[in-house]
Amino acid sequence: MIGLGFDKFLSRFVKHKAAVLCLFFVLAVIAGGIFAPWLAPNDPNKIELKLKLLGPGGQFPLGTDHLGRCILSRLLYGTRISLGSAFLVMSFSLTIGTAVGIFSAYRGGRIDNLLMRLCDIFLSFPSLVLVLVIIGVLGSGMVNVIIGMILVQWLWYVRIIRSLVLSIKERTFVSAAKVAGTSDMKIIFRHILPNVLPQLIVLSTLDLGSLILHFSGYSFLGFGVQPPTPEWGAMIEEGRRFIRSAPELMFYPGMLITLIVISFNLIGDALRDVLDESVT
Amino acid sequence: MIKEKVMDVEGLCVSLLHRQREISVVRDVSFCLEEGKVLGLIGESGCGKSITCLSLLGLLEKDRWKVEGSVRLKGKELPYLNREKIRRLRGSSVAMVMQNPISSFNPLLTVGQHFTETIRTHKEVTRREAGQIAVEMLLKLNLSEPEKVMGQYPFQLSGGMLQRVMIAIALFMCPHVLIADEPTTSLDVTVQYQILKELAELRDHYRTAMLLVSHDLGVIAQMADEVAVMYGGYVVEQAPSREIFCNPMHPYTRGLMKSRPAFTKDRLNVLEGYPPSLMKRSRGCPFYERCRCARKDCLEFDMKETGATGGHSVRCLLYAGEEEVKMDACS
Amino acid sequence: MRAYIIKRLISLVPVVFGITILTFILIHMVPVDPAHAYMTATNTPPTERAVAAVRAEFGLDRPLPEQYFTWLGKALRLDLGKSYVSQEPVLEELKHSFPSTLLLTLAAVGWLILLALPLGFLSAVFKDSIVDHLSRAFTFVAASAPPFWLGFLLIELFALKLGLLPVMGKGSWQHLILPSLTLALNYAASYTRLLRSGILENLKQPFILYARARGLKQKLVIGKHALKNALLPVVNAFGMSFGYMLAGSVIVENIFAWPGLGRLITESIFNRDYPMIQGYVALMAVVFVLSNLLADIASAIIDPRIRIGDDRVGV
Amino acid sequence: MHVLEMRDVSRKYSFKRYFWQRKKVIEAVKGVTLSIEQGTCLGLVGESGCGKTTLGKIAAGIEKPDQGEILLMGSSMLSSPRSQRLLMRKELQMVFQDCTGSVNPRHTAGKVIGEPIRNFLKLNKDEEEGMVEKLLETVGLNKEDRHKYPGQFSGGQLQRVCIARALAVKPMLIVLDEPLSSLDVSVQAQILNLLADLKKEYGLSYLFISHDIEAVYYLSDALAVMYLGNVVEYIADISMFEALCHPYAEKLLSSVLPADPGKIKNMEVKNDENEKPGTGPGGCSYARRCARASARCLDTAPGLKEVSEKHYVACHHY
Repeated sequence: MIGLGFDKFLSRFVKHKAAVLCLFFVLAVIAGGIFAPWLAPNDPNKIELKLKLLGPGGQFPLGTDHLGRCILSRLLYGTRISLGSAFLVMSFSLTIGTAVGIFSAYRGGRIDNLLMRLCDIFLSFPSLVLVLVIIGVLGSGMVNVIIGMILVQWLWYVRIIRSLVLSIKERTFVSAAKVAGTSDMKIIFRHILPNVLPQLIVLSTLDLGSLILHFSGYSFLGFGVQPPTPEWGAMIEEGRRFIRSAPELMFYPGMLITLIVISFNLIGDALRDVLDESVT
Repeated sequence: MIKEKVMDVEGLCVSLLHRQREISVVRDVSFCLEEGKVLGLIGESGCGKSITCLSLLGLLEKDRWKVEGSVRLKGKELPYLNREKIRRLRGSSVAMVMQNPISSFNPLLTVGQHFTETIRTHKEVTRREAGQIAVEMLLKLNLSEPEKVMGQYPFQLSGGMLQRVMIAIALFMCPHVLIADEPTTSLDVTVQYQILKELAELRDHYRTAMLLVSHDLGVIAQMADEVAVMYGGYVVEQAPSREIFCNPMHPYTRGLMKSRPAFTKDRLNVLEGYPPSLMKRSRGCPFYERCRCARKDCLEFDMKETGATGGHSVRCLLYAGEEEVKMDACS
Repeated sequence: MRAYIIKRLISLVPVVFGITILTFILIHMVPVDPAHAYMTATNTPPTERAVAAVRAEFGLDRPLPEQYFTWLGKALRLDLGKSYVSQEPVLEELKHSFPSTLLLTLAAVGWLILLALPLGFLSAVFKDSIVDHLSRAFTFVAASAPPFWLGFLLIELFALKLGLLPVMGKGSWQHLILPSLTLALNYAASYTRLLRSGILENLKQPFILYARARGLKQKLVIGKHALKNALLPVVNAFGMSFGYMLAGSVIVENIFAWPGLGRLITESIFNRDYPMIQGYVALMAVVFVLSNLLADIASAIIDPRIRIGDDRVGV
Repeated sequence: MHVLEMRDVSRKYSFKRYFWQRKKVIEAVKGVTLSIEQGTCLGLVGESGCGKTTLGKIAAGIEKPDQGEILLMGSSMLSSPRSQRLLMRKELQMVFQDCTGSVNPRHTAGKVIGEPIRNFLKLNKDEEEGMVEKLLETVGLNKEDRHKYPGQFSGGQLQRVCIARALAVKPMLIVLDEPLSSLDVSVQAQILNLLADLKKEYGLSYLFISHDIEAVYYLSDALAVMYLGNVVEYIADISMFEALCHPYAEKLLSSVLPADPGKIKNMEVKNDENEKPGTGPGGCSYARRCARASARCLDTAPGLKEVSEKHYVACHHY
């Protein structure tokens, strides 16, 4: 359907060494998150004041934080929330945005216009503030942050997908399909979607990176995850007071976020090159 | 009096460096441009005619293209390796007119700015003087209000108008050589004739030698004194214009002449097959698959010039042998 | 040109109203009654009678649209009501802390221009050279690292280890360097990439080939033709980014204890201080709309097609 | 019997790039009345911006005209019930100008050609495959090309795939919108021959739109010349070609450069530019460029008048 055999896709993707490396790294982190209960050496929330601020080694591979909790275990469990929420927000906004974007772009007319005005209002407004307002209204907590982000992000997808669909809708093979008697619905699924999908995959991969950053930003401000649940942004916030004595408290989660986001960006760029080539 | 040779191209070979492979695009092309004369270069897509123009101007980047062979302008070898020297020649001694005028102008600058920046690159003049030179030059192209045109942006002018400005920019330094890469292809038929007429008049006035590239036989017949036919990177046939139209020798030239529906109703005698793509360069004669009188040894043919009688050279095995050539076999 | 600006202004008015209406609805969708929020903020006992009194005082019992229009009427006369927490008029609070946030954002814009323009330009001109690889590494890290984490790294390095710059707080211009850099790093990375790909894309265009064919110097070909075209998307994107940076200062102010709007809005959100939130959002909307307008005007100056419009219509 | 009749068709485009700019209204097609006989080819000649492509799209039913009526075999395309319109859709196919753009890059050639078959004819899988293979051979490609993607074809081959797609459901009329202009000279000749053979073999009728008069002369039986949105001259029989007398038609003919150095043209040329479409005043749209323009031409637009049997001209001088 994508017009490119999966094996051809793989053979081209392998050429991008960096992207393959990042892919393994991302998969490793995801696996760490999923199998956290088995992999994590200790219980992430068990407080042992005696053992606070231990260096790495021994029972605590990465040492302990100011409450004696094992950093490595908290990082592994934190993956579930940080990555999980980013995936959740991305997938929800992607599906809603794609559905609305494709139909409004293809149908055109008043609905399309109305939607664009709505997009203008939402998107010409800093998402951070809107999410803050929503959190302020619904109260902090992870679910509210996710809802807040979805409310803002799906419109970003609508605008992007609408422009993609419009560019394809103008192309001659769509009118050729009309002449050949294909119904609107079939045109959307058989002609427009396959040509939009590649760019969509690239966009959502790149978007994942920025969502992780935003999400950790909110929990850093204390709106997202409430202590003691482990989350990368929150861990950086907790570690900020010990910047002099135990800088690694902040270093590990920050570095992990950076590496994950770099990986998503690299994979996104590589996908863009591979999927573009497929057409020429 | 013999015409003085302005530009002499000997054995020009250009190859594209693509993924550690060298794909030869222009192969052993030789021709010379005489003062006040027009050499017409005919060819279809992928035959290397545009690349030939760009290589003469030294516009091919060194890391992606390999250019060999000698190109002499007024007896002096063109310094392609010295970027600064060749840049100074471009636009002053060797000028170019592009195919699609609308996309050749920067949409954010006015037409006048394009003209004056070129003038000020080649002449030490103030902005005002450059403006005057430009207006005088545009008047030569019988443009009604040059000042108004100078102040307008490219998207406000029609293709024909922009092409006239391009010709003015090309000829204001009285260059020795003018290279025109399909100047009228993107214009309407009615405008095409006017542009060609003005180009011919101005060229006569400035005595410039001209290389006119086109895929339209009508334009070549109208303008060219000498004609070269390119196919698969080679100049397969070269002769004075009247000679090549009356008795084309190479099978490709003959096929090309017949495939134009010049107000006839009877079935066209068609060249089967498709022009070879740039990437797939086979051994021997590139016209082998499409040629009706192709023979086994055409594949080994090293494309040397064969029959060269009285300025009419051709590269085809048909004319290498002694025996009488059977014209009808491949007409 | 003037007509264009006026029309553009008119078109932005509905956007501002849209945003304020949106916030108003959001606030009033809340399960918690604003009166209770006020009571808790001023920790007076929420007795039946006191709540009714507060509702009457703030006019909360009247239907929602009416409340919005009263708020709007007063807002147009710059009276944004009183903050629950500090009892000060919202406008004063905003007036007090907005300048320092604006200063921070403008300094960040300064960093942006200082970093993104040269880096983007050089990495495009010297493609695949050392400069290009270095700038790409910088853009990847700066674009991917969480801004607040970067902030702490900067503090660790410049303030604590080297002791060159003050750690936090507002004072002389040295205090401004680190926070504005932290705020700008993320955007500097994406603008470097945007400018670089813009220039490289434009270098493939036919008008660059024609410029070279006319014998123009390489400096002119890239510096004038390619750069000017590449700046168009950068200016357009900047209209949006200025607003995002202004909002993004919330985090940076939190790290560097910078007395700006950021801290004000975080506290008012914790305390459910609705008039303050509403005022903040209105201010942000106006600033956002103005920065978009400036970006549009700048792109109209650069691109005549926006200013004059396409005369030659391809049928 | 007319296959297709267009009565007083007109179409306007209101164009506004940015909402703050003045609304520009372009009259692409102004009151065109044309009809195509069964089994014949009507050539439509004109320069860029004369509205011939828009007229082609209206004829093919992709665009709706603002005014006017289109009849396919006598029944109206616009006002008849949905079910009947679907049947009409089958009888009217189109071949487009940029062959690479008119084929979905992610579908194989077989799927492209099979699309109309799947929509109109209820065939099972291998019947459809057989038909696609037969079609590929009739347009001069080989059977195995079915599995190739558009990226693996040359321009000429892609245009043959498009012709096969148009031919698949045996339509009564095929609209050919500049089918040759993106192809090489030698390939153009092949496509012209192919179209001529198909017309004879299947008794097809064509609406052949092009700016290349020589190609139109070769394929068409009747000819209409368009300028800035209206038909300025129409001859029902191509053999009356020499009788073309409208000033614009003459200019178009004289601008064609013969491929013969013996007949080099030396015409006196007024430096006139084809104006921007849709800006003409009330009178004849060609008035400002016409050498013989009189006062009457400037104020009243001439209608199409029958000058002689099967020959109509829109000019005050005839």
